[in-house]
Amino acid sequence: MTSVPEEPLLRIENLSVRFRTSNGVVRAVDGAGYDVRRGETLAVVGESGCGKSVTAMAVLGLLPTPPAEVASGRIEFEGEDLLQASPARLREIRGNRISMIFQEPMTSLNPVFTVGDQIMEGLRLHRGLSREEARREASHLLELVRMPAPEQRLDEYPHQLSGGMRQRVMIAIALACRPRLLIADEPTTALDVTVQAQILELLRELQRELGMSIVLITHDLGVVAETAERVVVMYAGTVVERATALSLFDKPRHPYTAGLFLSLPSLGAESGSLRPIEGSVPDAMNLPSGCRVHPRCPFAMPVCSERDPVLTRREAAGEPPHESACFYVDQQPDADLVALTREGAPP
Amino acid sequence: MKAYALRRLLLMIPTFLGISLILFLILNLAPGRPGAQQSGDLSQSMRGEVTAESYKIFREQFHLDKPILFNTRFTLTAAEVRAQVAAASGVGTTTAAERVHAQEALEDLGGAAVPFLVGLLDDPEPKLRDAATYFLRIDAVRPLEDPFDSHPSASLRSRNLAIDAENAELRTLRYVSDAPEATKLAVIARWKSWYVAHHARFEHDALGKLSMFFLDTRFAAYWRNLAHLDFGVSLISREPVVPTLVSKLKYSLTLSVGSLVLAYLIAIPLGVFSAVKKGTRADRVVTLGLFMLYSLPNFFVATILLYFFSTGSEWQSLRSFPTGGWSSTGAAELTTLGQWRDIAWHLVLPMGCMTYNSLAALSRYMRSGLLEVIQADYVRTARAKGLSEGVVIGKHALRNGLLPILTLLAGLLPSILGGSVIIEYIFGIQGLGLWVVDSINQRDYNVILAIELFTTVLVLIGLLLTDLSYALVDPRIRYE
Amino acid sequence: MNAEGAPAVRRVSYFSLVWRELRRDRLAVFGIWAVVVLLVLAVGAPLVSSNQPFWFHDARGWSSPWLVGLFDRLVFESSVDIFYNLLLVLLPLFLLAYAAARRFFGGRLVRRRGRLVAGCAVVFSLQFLALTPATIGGVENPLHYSHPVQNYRAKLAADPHASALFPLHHYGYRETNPVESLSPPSAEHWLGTDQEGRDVFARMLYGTRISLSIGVVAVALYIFIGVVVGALAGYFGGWVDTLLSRLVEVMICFPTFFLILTLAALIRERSIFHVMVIIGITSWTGVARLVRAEFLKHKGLEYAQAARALGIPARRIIFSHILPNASAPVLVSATFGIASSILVESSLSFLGIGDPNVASWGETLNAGRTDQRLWLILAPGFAIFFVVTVFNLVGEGLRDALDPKLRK
Amino acid sequence: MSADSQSARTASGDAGAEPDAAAPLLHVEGLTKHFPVTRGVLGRTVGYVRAVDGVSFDVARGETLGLVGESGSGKTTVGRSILRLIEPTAGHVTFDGVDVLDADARELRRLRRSMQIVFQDPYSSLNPRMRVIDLVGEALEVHGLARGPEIERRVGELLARVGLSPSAINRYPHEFSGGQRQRIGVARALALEPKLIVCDEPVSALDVSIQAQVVNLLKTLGRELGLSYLFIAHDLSVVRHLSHRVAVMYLGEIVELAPTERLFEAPAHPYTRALLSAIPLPDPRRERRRLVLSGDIPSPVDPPSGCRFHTRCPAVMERCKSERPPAYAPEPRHQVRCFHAEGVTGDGWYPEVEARIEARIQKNRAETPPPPRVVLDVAPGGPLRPVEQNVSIDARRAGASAPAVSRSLRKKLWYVVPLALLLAFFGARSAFRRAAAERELEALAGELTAKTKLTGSVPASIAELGWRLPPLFGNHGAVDPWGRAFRYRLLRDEKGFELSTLGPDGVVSADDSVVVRKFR
Repeated sequence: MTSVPEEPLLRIENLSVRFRTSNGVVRAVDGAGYDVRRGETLAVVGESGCGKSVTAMAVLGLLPTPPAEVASGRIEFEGEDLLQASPARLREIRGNRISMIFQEPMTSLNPVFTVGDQIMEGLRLHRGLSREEARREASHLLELVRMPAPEQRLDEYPHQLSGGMRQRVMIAIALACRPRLLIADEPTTALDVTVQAQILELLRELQRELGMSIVLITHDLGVVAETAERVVVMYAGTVVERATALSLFDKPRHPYTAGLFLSLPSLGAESGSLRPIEGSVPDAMNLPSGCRVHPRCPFAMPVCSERDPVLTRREAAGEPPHESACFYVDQQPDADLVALTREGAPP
Repeated sequence: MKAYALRRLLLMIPTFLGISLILFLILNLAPGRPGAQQSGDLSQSMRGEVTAESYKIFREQFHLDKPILFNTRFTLTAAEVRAQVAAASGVGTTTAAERVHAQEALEDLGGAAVPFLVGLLDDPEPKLRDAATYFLRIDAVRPLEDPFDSHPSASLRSRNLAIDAENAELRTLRYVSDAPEATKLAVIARWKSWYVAHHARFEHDALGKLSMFFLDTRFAAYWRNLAHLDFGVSLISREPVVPTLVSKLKYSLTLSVGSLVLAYLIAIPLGVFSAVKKGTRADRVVTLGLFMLYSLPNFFVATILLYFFSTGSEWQSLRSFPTGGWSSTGAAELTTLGQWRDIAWHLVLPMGCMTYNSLAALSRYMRSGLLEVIQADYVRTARAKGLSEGVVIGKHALRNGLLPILTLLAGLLPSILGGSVIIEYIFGIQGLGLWVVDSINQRDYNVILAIELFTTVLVLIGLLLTDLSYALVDPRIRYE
Repeated sequence: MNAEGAPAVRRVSYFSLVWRELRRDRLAVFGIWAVVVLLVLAVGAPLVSSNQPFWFHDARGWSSPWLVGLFDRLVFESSVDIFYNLLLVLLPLFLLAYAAARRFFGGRLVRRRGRLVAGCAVVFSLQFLALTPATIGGVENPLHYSHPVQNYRAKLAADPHASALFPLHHYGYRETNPVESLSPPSAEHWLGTDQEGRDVFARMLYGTRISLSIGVVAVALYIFIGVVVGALAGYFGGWVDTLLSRLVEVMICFPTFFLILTLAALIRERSIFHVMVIIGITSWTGVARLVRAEFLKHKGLEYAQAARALGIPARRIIFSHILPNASAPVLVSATFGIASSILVESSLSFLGIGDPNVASWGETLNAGRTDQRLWLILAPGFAIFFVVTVFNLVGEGLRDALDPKLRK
Repeated sequence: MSADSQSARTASGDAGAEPDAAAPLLHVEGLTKHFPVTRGVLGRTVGYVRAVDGVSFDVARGETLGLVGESGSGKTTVGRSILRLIEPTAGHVTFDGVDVLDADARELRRLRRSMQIVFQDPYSSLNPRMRVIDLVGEALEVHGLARGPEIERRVGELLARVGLSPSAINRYPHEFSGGQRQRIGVARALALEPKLIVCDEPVSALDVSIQAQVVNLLKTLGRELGLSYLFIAHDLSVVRHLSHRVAVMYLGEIVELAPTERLFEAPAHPYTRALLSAIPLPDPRRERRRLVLSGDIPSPVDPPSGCRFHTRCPAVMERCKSERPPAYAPEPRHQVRCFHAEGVTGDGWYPEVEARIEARIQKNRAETPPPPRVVLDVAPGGPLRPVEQNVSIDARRAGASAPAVSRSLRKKLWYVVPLALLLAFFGARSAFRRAAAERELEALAGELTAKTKLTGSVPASIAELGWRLPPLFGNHGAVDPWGRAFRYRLLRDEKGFELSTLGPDGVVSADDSVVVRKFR
């Protein structure tokens, strides 16, 4: 890795996770890895089944071990490899040093316990607060996440709150012990656009106030552009591109990322007819050989199906790092993939 | 929450009415005549006057003489009665069965036939006259007013005395068929004079007819009894049904509710164990074992247990439990505590048979319910908070896992009460189950009716309690 | 631009998918095989044990009392037996005809195979319906020869140069022999005899017929009622739903066993068909609630809405769209239902309220209880346990195979 | 408006160059749908979910009308009501000159042939038990348009048209991917050659790359077959790509209806502006002034009075709270349901409306400053403490002081008290009965001792006495060795008064007080 002023908060290297199912082994994550720096928002983007959530769950050791199995890799958090950490140590970190919020606000809160109980649980476990202290702290937390009438909310049940409010409660639970890292797995996908804007705004403000790093997992490139400083693009269990948001959107260096941009009927650019990526997401049971994208890639070359591409640096000198794993770009580093894809350029 | 409970209570009433209606229909429309076995010797065999009358009283007592739904007796005509009397007295070619049938029909008519019978008194055909007087003696007699009332009021007692006196006097107005003509005419004259004195009782105005049409039927009598919870008297033991029912209730309830509670106490930990340890060998063993229990018929297990473990078994060492019954004979002089132990000692085998059956069903549902809940999102959130596996399963998953088990309780209640029949039959415990089997064999309708209504009410209450407890456990329902 | 992503493998129908899942569950496969064995035993019972020899040769020539006895009301009094005996004779013929038809028509049958199988099934059930009245009703014996039931064993012993071939176990299940009552298992009577001297092994064997018929017919009856009530209540909703749900609620409150007891006891001449009908009309509520819930769920799903949008009539939506999807849980509850119906029937006959002149296991068990004879307890007890376990195993396997996640 | 999208729009209309403005294919007038909410004992209707409240719009032949709005806006209900999959409460829907709502069953079936629907969820919109040939072909059979081999041919054709290989005919839905299933859904809709297809969020459940494939498919089919679409979605970028005109719905009402480019370039209604500004754009460089609405979407059970958006509208006026704004039409094909658009016409209307709204927003911000945000000390590890001790916070917290009996205790009392009462009742009752038994026993013992002296034969007297004893608790019905039914066993206590069967080893105590036998 390039010489970076200080150690990244979280470093995932060459992580592979397999699921043993009744009809075969599913290679959900195959040698993926990325870094998260302190106070930074990193976006992990990719279509369904690309392994973005599995990677995040592996960090906290939340993968159910009977079917799932971490085949290889290192997950270093503040100098400690979480994959080797004991279950007790992992439990100390979860909700305390690293917290996670999920996609479905409707089902992520326990319907039979009050909001207050569920917030206080984390506080009393990790910081040993008494019931009264925890209750006061919980009401402050609800104020922190801009919840109206926090005191009264503590005694309400999840089914009495709207989607946006429940997501705020989830954030309050996650931030109870001021974690260093918040992993948000598609936090706003299930919310309406106007409520999504509020939650994203809240996350940005909290990041400034609490100085924590955020890993934002999403499939919406708009959300990536608006919140993330750095972006990781994943496809079928592997990382195909890593870069800062600005350089990624200016000039994507991987055909798949370019294809994603072109399939977006975005508001800004004139629409014309879209140039979708052919075929459908590969079946995790029998993944294509070599570069996973090659069956759907207009730039595919024979070598693409034989060997696995390696993440190599593409940025000009002095620019922040921008890596992508593609043989075609190895040969034509300056090719404007977006324009070429749009005209249906020959490989 | 209150509205929810009130709504459930109100809903219970139509259900209860529906049940009693179905029961009434089953009991009355089923082939085989009510009280047949009991009165078998009375109706079919010799038709002596004494037996005929006691059979009539018996039928009146249990409203068996009234038509089922609508009483059209006031439309009777003299011709019809004459034909019945003719058939009953063997005039013309009538088979024995038809004669008996006619006799019963005439007895059923009761008061309604009296005016026409009196009319037949001076019929030219002598046989008809004799038959008319014979039937007059039976039909003119009025039944006492609720004879089994244990604390009769003074007025009731006096009325009954008057009825009894009149009946006694009427019973004397008879003569043997070959009696001299003079005594016959004397008796007929006295009947006529009696009728002249009391004919008002047999004429009915329009309103009287209307009320007879609806109220003087088995259906109406049934609902009237139901209204003030008077389940009448057992056809066999002549004892009022309700007190015996209450006394027997404690046996059946202990067995069924006791075994249900026991089953829950064992099934929940078992279900949690096999859900948490899913896939391991232990889980497979437990599931298979429970599966075997689920398929073992309870009467087979009971017989086997009795064969081997009861005092009657040949295996000396295994003799450790009584062969049945509720408590040993000399239990009276034990201390209260001693009695509890004695009863418990008697109940080990029966409770065992009752419990293992519902145990298997319960733990299977507990396991699948819990497995579903363990995959829920909020369990994952709980883990993400850093809670220990024990707290995650024990606090978060278990509480939600228990919800489906409650609804299962509602499903189990009817089958548990049913199940106790066999166990009581085998272990000879004098509970409701055994009583039902006996009364069914002897066609003791009042008892069958009372027990089924009672158990249905128990089940209804059970259902209501389950629903209310459901609302207690699950906040989402509380605010419905 | 066609996205031929789907594997061009042979046509995978929904049921073959379920079968593939089911085959993986060893216990369920054992269950299915056991059911097949039970069926064969039930149908072929006379082949194994009957007091009529296959053929009997004596001075007056050859005769086959066994074949004649099959349809002689004096030998097999209950019409269930007559039906199974018919099955014993007609089934081989039917299988031969089917095999020949397949070979003769050959390939072209692929598309119409479904219709062919359905056709045979219809013909076959017509047979059953046509014959039931004949067997239950008046017609003594369709083959019209009836010579009195003779004790061929005695005749054989008496006449030195007569010869006969007896089935393996030469005792009928209804043959009483007070002399040998309550004798323990012996070479003669493999499982001993009950208090009236009847052979217990024969009763166990013929008992499979009773259990299977009770299970299948009672379940078929209450599945039919349950599905109709559930479908109407679920699909139409409104007052239809409230009315039917009240009815279901009323029926559920009954302690079913009490109700069955009452109905069974009130019928004077109880026959096995009465027991079937009684169990049928008292236990349909479970299926009704199940089907109603499925219909409520599926009615709202988008494929049902799409069908309505296509102008497909309600009748067709109910029966050809929603019902197949709702049939999975019904199938599962049917298999469990067969097991519980058998349990109920044997409890009834245990209490002495079943059909007296039929070889019901419950009755033998009760005899075992009163006379405290171990083999009289173990034999029927184990038989009931085995049959009930087998059906429960199949039910359990089916439920896992038909798991909703498969239907995705 | 760049040339490219302009050409795209006209291109899409080549079946009819401009959407035929003459007679609209579909005319919807005052469409309303209220779902009754029942509660209480008899399930009385206590209120209505006013999902759709007076929606009116037209769809011309070959035109695609986009219908956008957030959850609870009623857009799905509008789609389903037009096809009478849901029976609307009021309003008129005329399709191709035929009144849909009053159509009887036969007429409705004929209408079904020309109006079809494509659903959102690829997995639940296809019957898992039917093969593709039945899924797509059944409609042909039911309407008698084809039979036997003819169906197979037509279905093969339809599959090819939506980009699937004809060999898919005999396959089951579970053998296809999400995108392919949506294509089957489209093929099914095309089977009866409809004129209008209601697309209810057809691509929301798909991945971005697959989404684009289906969007292109719908667009080309619309152009080739001259279809009209009612395209319902919450993702505005997809709607912009396909629709000629767009209607924005909020809580059951259409707040703005305009040609696509006009709406996206010049949104007149404050809600549309907020909606457009809330959509994240995939362009990190564009810094856009964000109009973030406060609060959540109100519940449709009791929508706010007057203009339904007034509770969240930054440019709210007094009038908005009480009066319901009509649909003004500052431009022929542009409707805005907002008082700010009142009385403006002519081509310069938009800047005028924009200025009014902007002025109002500033005025509101000045008049009601947003509530002071609580700034908390978030030092890691330490407890959260409000940094500025400003009055409003403490006042608010002081006001809501802890209730007299803390809530959890109150929850416990709920079942502790009745339990205590129950125990007290039984305790008292048994104590009372014990005392009565004691008194009774004292009197009887005296009488018995006297009698023993007289008759000298203990058993007879006890038996005789036993008969009169009160029915105290303890069990009855034991038969004593002498065959006499001895009915009662009285209560025992330290004095050893226990009158019961005189067993063989029973003895009457020397001092004639009746001590029969200590308990075993």
